Amino acid sequence: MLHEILFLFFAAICVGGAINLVLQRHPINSALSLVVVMVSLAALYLLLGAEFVGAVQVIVYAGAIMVLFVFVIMLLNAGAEEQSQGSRIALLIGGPGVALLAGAIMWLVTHSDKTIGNVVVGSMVSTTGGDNTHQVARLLFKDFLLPFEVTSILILIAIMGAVVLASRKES
Amino acid sequence: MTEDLRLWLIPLLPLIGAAVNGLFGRRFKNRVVSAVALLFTAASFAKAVQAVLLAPHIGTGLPYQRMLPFNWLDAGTLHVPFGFYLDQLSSIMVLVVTGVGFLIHIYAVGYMAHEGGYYRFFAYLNLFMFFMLTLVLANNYLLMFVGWEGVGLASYLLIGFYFNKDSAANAGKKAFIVNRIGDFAFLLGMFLVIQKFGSLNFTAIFGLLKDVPAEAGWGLLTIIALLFLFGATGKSAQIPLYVWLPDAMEGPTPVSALIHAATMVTAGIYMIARSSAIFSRAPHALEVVAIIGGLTAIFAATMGLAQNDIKRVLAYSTVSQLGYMVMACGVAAYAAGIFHLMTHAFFKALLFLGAGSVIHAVGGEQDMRHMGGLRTKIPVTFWVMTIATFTIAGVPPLAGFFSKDEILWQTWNNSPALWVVGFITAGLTSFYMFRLWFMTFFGELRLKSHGHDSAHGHGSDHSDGVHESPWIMLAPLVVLAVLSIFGGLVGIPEALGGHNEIHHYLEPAITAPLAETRAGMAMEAAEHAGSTELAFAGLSVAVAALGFLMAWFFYYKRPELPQKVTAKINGLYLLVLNKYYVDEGYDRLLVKPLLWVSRHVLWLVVDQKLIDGAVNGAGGASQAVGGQLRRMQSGNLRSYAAWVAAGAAAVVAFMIWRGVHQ
Amino acid sequence: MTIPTTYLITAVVKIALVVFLLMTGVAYTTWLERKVIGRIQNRWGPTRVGPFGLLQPLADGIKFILKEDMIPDKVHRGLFILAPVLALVMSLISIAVIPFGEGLHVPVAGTDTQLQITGVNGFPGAPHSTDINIGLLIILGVTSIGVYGIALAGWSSNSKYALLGSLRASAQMISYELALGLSLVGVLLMAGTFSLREIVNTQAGFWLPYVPHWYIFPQFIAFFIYLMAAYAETNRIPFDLPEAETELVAGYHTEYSSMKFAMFFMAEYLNMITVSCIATLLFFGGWHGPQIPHLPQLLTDLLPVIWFSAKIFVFMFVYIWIRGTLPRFRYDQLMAFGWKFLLPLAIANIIVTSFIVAWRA
Amino acid sequence: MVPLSWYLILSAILFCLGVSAFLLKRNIITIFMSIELMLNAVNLSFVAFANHLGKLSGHVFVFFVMVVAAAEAAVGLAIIIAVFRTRETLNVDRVNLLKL
Repeated sequence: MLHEILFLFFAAICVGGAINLVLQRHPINSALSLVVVMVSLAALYLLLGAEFVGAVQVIVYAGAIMVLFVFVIMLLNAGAEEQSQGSRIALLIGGPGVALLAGAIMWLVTHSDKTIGNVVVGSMVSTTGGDNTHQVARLLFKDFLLPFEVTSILILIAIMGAVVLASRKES
Repeated sequence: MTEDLRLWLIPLLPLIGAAVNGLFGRRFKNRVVSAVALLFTAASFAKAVQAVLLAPHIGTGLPYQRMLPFNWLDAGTLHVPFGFYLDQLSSIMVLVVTGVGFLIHIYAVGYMAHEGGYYRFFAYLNLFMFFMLTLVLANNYLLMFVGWEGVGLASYLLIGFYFNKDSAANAGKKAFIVNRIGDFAFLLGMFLVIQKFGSLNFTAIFGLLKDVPAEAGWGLLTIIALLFLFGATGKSAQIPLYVWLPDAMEGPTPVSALIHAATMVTAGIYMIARSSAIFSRAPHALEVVAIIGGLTAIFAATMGLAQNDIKRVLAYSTVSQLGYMVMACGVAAYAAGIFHLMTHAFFKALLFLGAGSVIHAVGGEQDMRHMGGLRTKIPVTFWVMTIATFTIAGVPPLAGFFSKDEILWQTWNNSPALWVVGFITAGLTSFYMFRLWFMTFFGELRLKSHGHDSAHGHGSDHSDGVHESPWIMLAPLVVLAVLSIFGGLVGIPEALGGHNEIHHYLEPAITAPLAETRAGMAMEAAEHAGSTELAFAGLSVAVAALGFLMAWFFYYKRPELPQKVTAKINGLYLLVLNKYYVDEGYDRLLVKPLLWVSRHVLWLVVDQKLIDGAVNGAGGASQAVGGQLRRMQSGNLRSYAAWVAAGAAAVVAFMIWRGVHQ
Repeated sequence: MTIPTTYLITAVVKIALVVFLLMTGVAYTTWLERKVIGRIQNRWGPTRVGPFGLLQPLADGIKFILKEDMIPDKVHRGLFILAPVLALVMSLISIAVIPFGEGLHVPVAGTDTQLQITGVNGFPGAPHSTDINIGLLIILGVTSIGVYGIALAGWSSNSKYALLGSLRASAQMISYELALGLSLVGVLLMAGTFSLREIVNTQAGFWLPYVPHWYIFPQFIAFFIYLMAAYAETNRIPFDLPEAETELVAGYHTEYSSMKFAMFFMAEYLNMITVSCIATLLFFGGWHGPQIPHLPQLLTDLLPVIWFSAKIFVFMFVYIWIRGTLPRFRYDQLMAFGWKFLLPLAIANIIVTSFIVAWRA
Repeated sequence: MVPLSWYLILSAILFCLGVSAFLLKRNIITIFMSIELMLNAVNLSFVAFANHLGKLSGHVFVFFVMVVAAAEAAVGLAIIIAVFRTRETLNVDRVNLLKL
């Protein structure tokens, strides 16, 4: 019971935030609504027993990435966007595309509803012992070690790229 | 004592040397370069000795075989492993290659001291060692072919070492192309082998052949054998593909000694001996082999008569000696062939190095007409050359005598006609060798003002008179001299009270010809008939002596005579001098037409019209299509996004639809 | 009274209590600060209001409340109001997971309870865990959200000083959050848990007879890094560039007055307290301290809390002390210090620690 | 008991909202944010499935997605800044040189 209520509550916040993101014309409002979405997603992760993911979601997404966005918005002092009609295709093709996409996924989910069951509220039953965080760590540093290292290299490259791109070239 | 001999170390070590010198040599001092080269070659030699000594006592003894954990080639059912194979045959080869190679490395240190591209030279030399050892130690034809091609490459690089000299570059190209022709045949032969045996592994093939009778007619085996033979003619400079070897003398003398006398050119003989199982079952092929060998021997010998360039004389004598070996294989006396191969490696290397020392002494002069009287000037060189000359001329008890005599004897038992050829060749050999000897070391010094257009970059720095070479060059000569004196002792035939050890040593590695073939019967005959053999030995000594006397008469007693004689038989002389116009003939028959076809057909028609047309057409078509498609590229990010979204939707929808309808 | 109700009531009581105590703490931190700074600068500090000016904070509070609350034109109204609230709320929330002591027997309800808002136990059917197992992460997350308060404040008030201030603030906070987080990893590696309560419990006992089992000793480098980063996070001297009066009036809260300003003010001091709490919990053994025999039950239960607050007090004092002594960094120096010195140092510390831990295991 | 499909539907909704935001917004920063929204939607279904299947690898994937998102944000924003410097605008309709 409690689970449903909480889920519906945060889901409502998520969708509201997302819609607000679309409707708002000023980027900073969109950004803040996106932050809201992310935080409530973190709450949903907690419901799904992924407390570590939830925490990281808040710290990394809401706390770092979105701050970066806000920071850039402030830096470029971006005003409200103008409603230019640059591309008709965006509506002519994209609109039906999105509708079709949404419809397809919904249909799929709802029709395979019987086969897929429920989610377990709260923390998962640990198979290998240790709580969620320990297990995730074990996975991350044992089974997924190589991808992990690769991503670290990716990050490194990204940092360098960002520095190179953003640095003003005096010459 | 470990189970695993780590044979792969033997080729690997020179490769490392080559890599080090090739990559970093430019920055090294010459001293370092030579240290690296020598070190790795010596290590490889030591390793080879150890392997040869240990192999018989390991596991099942010889043949010793080990695969590396990874394959060289995996194609469907065909798996060619990276395997190394050591039996009596390859033992001898590997010892000769590493040993002589090492000596020649030492020599080269002294000889190339003043050359540019010092590090390049040694990198190539080590590279050659690597490939040669791969060739010798391979346990299957493909890996052998790898080495085969590799030595071709190395010899190309080394012949063209003075790449800024046109003649050198051309000679390199010539050698490379001519070899390709032979290699092509070898390759075809390999394909047939795969098609017949489904494997390239020696042991596998020989195992399958064990109880196959000899082919009466021209069966698949015969064809394979002939293709292999043709490959061998390329590498071992036999008719019709011998033309590259004389020109190969453009390379530095150590190269000529190592590659074009001692080791690489013997690859063909090695290959034939290695394939003895196949050849012995293809009598017709064997006959062809024998005939080609004999013809080459005598042809080359006659050409050698008229040459004046000291190295060219040696080159032709090399060709003819190789002819001997091939002939030996042709009469199924593989052991004799290998035996001669070994001794030849010693004394021919010695001859070349000696010649190098002479050239070095007279400041790059290679024309014997401008030498002479060097006997006193460079005593050590003189003495070693003397030994070598007597050895090759077949004077007992020097090495050459035994090996050559063995071959002649086996030939006689097989076909007297060939024996005659070989016999004459022996005479010619001793004649032109002594001619060389007299012209170079006796009479008075006919030296021009030398140091000009020297084949080596170091003419100027000792244009002051003739001088003996440094000891680093002489030491290897002495060692080789000793070898060519006593090298023959391993093969003294029974008839002369020896045991012909090498023959018995090689027996297990070489499948003796089947009894029913002629060669087989000859073998039977050869076993007993000591007295006749003795007689033949006497004959060959005699002919050698005859050659000596003629040379003495013409070039020492009456030096002016040759001109008269040549003037009298001018046509024949010119014919011989110009090597029977074989090169010109090839030029007319093959090269020119080929060029014409490639220019007027392949280039102007096929390439320009067809291929370019197709390419341009494709380009134009795509351009046209793109011109239409670019309309989609509005350059607006959101439009692209729309397309992507629509596409994604389409994919998802399609997948769902598929999922539903099945 | 059914047990969940007891639980709820105790929770509410705890919240009220903690908030009250914190506010008072904040108030008297300001008093303390003014006093100590005064002494450092050889002045008296507040003396007029009450004995030793003890009532000064009260007066300030009243002043804040009664002042006119003006909102300039041309500000982004919603965010202008949201910002201080966000700042204050976030700094309050982060207190929620901090354990002040072991546990306490509540005579009235006849139950035990954790001295921690989110601590739960004492009645059947409650989750086994007496503490949320990612307490530290929650604090980090919440503080990282707190950045928005400052950033938005600066941006929404549509004034260059404020904007510059908040740009500086957010940049500085993002940069130093990395060093802060990484400096804690060392301790986490040794403790092997995110639960603050368990971290503290691992520090119980002694190594040598008199050296307590605190992480400050093995992790002193981490502690140093943490302290620096924490000062930067709370925008305190020597890292107070976002509100450097001499450079940009008052930084991000230039345009704010009365209660909204007070909120920022309180948020800052609350953050100081939070930070000190974390330092105490992670490096100084939390509430552990010498036990004093034969005291009444309630006191023995409260003794840990006293130790805890004592340690926090020390940190607050150091804060003020440093403010009284150190000058301010230049901005590039600040960034260089954060990125080029603290961050690599923290990473090195992590590597060394993990090696040691792995070797011990 | 909440059925898994709820989470999936929610994630689908969020994703589609992200897509439509991408299509509708003109401000390049907002568009970039809509990408983040889509990523988050995907993450949600990852976590939901992880819970449903009792396999934590889903979480690991979420981490990877976050890492990629972080890298993307860093580079992307840098690019946006660079674009803004040259074109003086954030409107994608005015930044349309992405063609032959």
